Amino acid sequence: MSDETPKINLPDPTQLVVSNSPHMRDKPTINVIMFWVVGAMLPGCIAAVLFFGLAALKVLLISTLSCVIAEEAWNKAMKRPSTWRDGSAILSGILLGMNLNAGAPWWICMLGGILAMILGKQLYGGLGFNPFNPVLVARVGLLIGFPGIMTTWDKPDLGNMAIDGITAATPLGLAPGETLLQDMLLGNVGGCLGETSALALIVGGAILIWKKLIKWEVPLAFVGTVFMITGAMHLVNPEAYHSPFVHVLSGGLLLGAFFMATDMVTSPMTHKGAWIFGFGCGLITSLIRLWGSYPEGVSFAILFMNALTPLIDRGTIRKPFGFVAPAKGEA
Amino acid sequence: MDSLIAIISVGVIGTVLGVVIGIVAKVFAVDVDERIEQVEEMLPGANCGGCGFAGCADFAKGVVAEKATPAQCPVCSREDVVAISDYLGIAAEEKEKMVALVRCSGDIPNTQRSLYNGVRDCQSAVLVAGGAKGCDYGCLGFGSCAEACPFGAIEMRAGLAIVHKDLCVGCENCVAACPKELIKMVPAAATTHVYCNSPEKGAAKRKVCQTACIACRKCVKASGEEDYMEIDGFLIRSNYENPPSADLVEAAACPTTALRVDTEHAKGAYGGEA
Amino acid sequence: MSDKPRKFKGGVHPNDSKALSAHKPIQEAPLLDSYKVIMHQNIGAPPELLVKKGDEVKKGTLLAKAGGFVSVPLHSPTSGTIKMIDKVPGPTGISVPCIEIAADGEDEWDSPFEPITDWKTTDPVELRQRVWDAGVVGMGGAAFPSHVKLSPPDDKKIDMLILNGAECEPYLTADHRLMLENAKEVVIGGSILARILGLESCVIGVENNKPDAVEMLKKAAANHSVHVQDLPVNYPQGAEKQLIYAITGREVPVGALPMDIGCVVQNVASAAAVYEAVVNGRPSIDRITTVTGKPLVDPGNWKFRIGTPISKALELAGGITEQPAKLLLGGPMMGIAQSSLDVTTMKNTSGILLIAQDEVSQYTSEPCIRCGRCVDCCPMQILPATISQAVENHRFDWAEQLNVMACIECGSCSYSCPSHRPLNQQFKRAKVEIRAGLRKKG
Amino acid sequence: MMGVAQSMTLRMMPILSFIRTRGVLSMMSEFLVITIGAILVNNFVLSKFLGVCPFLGVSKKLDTALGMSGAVIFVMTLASLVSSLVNQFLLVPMKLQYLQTLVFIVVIASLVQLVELMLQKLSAKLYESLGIFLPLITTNCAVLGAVVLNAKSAPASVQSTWYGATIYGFCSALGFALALILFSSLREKLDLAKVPDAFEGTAISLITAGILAMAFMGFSGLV
Repeated sequence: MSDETPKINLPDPTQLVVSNSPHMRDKPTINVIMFWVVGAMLPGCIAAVLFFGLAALKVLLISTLSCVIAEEAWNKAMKRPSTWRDGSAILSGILLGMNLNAGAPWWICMLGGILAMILGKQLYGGLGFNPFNPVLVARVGLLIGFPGIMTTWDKPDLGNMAIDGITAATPLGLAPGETLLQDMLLGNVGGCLGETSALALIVGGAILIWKKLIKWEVPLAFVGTVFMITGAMHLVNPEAYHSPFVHVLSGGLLLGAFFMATDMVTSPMTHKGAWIFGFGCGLITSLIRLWGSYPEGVSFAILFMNALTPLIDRGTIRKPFGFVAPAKGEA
Repeated sequence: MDSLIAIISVGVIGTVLGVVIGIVAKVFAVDVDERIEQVEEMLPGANCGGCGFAGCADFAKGVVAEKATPAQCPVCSREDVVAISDYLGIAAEEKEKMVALVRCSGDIPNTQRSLYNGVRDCQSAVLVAGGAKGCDYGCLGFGSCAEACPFGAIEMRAGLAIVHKDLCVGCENCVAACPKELIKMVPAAATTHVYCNSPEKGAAKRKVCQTACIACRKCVKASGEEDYMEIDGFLIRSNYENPPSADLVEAAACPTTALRVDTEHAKGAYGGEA
Repeated sequence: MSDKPRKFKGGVHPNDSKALSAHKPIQEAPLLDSYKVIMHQNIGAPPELLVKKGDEVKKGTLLAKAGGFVSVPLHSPTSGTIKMIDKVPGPTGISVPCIEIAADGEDEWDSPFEPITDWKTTDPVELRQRVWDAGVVGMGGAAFPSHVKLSPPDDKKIDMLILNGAECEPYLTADHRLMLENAKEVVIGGSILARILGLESCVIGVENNKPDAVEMLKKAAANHSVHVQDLPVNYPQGAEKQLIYAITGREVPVGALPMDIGCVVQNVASAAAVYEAVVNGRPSIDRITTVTGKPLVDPGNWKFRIGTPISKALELAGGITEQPAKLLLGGPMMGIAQSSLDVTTMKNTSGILLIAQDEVSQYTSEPCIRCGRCVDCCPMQILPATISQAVENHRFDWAEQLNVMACIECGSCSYSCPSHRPLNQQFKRAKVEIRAGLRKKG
Repeated sequence: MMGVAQSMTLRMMPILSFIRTRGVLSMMSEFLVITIGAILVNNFVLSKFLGVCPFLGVSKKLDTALGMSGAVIFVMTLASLVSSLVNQFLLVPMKLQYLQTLVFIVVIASLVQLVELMLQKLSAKLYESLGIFLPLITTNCAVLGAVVLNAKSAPASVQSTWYGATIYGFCSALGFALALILFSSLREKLDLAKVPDAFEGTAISLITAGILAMAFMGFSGLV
């Protein structure tokens, strides 16, 4: 064909990339997901800093930094490419900070970061292979290692940016009926950073569910089970047991249900499995809170259910499309 | 006095339980041929599967049941084979040592056609446009054979599998691992091989790979009336009944260096890898 | 016929970016000077060669006859002389035998059979034989010989014929334009297929992101017993099993065929080819292909004859403005990446697609974070993440227990995986491994 | 040893008081205490750290773990029954308590021999997979631990009666089985993980068992 049209250039075959289908990918990548979860954490963090002053910010910063540095040090030592950009170390750092109380000394935060990243994640081969939630491994490790430091809570003081707060008891520690519900809702109660303002955590949780970053079945089953069991016990003996609302709005329950239990790597993949996981966490948390010797059962419950996750995954393998039961044989 | 009672009571308990176990042992008796354990001790225990059995224990059972001969184990040294045969009282037959040969010399700089993106493993890469190399029959270079070799005898260099003859034991795990069936078991004694496996015409091969065998037959002429080389369509192969010696390489002066001495090839003496 | 379409579980929603070529009418590709017709254009046995170098052929002359029941004949796309029987790089990357025809410019028809004037009264067996003689194959991409689907064994009772106009692959608009511009051919083709199967009616499934095509089909199907069903957009609704479930609610059992539950699915382009074969008496030698992609100057839809090299097709579309990252045959979700421009079109080439450099983020796959997105989006309801872990550790027996053989390789899982893991390739490998009986334990 | 049993009974108070306030089935409550105590609170492997070597040795695959749990449950229950009978009707009346350990070892050893012979016959596959572990497994500290704990339990408590001891043996075996099955499914997940070479195999399993033990510590004080 005569070539009066402008020069038509064709692709150079040696530059073409050959790969298996599909050749399109959905937008979210790992760091997008991780930073969205960090974003969902922000309301909780802001509330913590408001109530506990700069001490809270100090704890959050040290924890995040120690997590990132621990991970990078491990990657260098193992000659692996640096992985902090996928945001999982930053997220674990913030979550770890939320699990410590404002008065926590700096070395507790650093030790927590190292425990979480090295023992909790990198030893198993990095992101995706750890069976236990790294933050909870650190929190339970510190709780057992330093029970004294980990159970002294700071008194919330709205707006007072003093570095060192005064200690106070958590709602669970007080006798039933003493703390007002709206105090708990707003966050004007003792406890670690992530356990105060229930409202901020619920907002964060809503963001997570709306952006489909977590399975909504886990928090629903978790909080629901705790509410029912503690409610039943409250009916049986109101003086000895807190009302279910106190249980739900206080302690690490909301933080655990929305951010800890729903960690994708350590919770079951199928929705049926998520129901079982949430129910199990709720059951054990109630058992420990009502009759155990530890005031807060959320961390132990989630760790136990993380151990159960491989079994749950194995048990909830669903039937493929068009499955025909061999016995009956009809379509 | 009570020490006497102690001795008696423990004695009674011991005998009663002993009798019970004796009866149960009779009821549930199962026999095992102890020669199998003995033969298993004498095997190297690499569980490489070269003998065609699922590991040394299985092979030991096979040998004792005369379903296999000790010489079938590629890893066994000559003395082991003789020792096992004497123990079982059977004749130790002779078996020639075979080694693996990757019949391709096309590394990435030489035959790369396009960029590849996906699982870095030959079995998976072959499913995507036959791999990213120009030649449809060439080595894909993702090292499935190196991974399958329990003895680390295969090294991946610039996207090409290179067999180190001295390490190779002849267990044939790599033969099954190569999706392009490039790896062939050749006698260890043979030194000179044609490093190409493409049946295409010479011109088509030349377009995609500089070191392909273009069937110019120079090596056949150079070997005179000795039939060192076999002609198979547009591809020449060493005749392994009467393998050529190393000096045929200089005599034939192969234009594309497809004809190579394997130890030299292992050292990377044939350019291309620079 | 169910009134409301059912939504199958799973599926993803990539942006269909069909706007690039959806409004472009079908253009007739000009006659080239030579065509390289690939011999093996169908699933099943390759056809047997009848011609040799130097033979004179007319447009439609038989080049090769079917090599068995599950095989189709091959016809010449134009008149001219057979230049050479040699090899050309095939779509799967391996070079395949092809027949090169040098066109003589007359483009003169010489069809091996006559048009059937009144198909309503012709015996269905004769109609099916005509579909076989015309070499009609499934044009959705599988290229499964249509006559085999049209001759179910006696014990299988067929009560539903579905024409697949879903075209759920992004970028592709070939079927859309076909349904829009020759809706009558599709409807009559469907009625002929229904008559072959001994049915009164058939259903055409079209996704409702092609409203104009749905309207046109409804108008054309007014006086025929053909029901047009519009379906909500959901990739991979175009897959046989998902389309059957969407329209009839029946689930094809694992490892079984649609005919086992009384359904036959044909692509709308195959229906048009049946019309062409029966009413016009012409063999299937061309098809509508979308040539599209951001780097292209002027994307559009063309009717290419089989054997048109990709380089010529790209020239028709005005060449490229920037060097693309990938050249695909088919759509972005199931298409096959090419590494050479001399590959020629076949009866199932639904699209020639260029993917720009910025659309391809360099895939370095990261470890699986078990987020479960692939588990939610899998239309076959299997567990892609667990199977991927099994394949990575060479545990193919475990992969088989996890029903990897049910995987239809639609790519939804790899599409939705935030870690960019090559799940689809791992499953394809697992299926090859299991089919080859190599149960390699890790 | 006496201290352990003592603290066991003392810590019963919260759940006991809860049941007594309901004023029903006090006998049943004591069995409930033993079961929850043996399975969750004082789990033999993860709280008392008894029987850790078979716990690590056998937990490579879930099906061998199930087989092994069956064997341990059978042996521990029978051993507790036989030992408490022997202890109550032979050693105590004859004041030969000092012979307890010796007699218990003989009883357990013969029971193990029994199990091995029957297993070899009944399910050769399981015998194959457990292999040489079987004798090592069932004569370990978990079995002996349960039996000795029974013998040393406070005279008044339910555990000193023969049926109480058997229940305790059975429940501690259940606790062992729970920990073993939990741990074996975890280990199967671990051998798919890209664990650094230095920690491959037993090292990472011990770390995981440690974290699992930390999770079980949450139950302390429950009963």
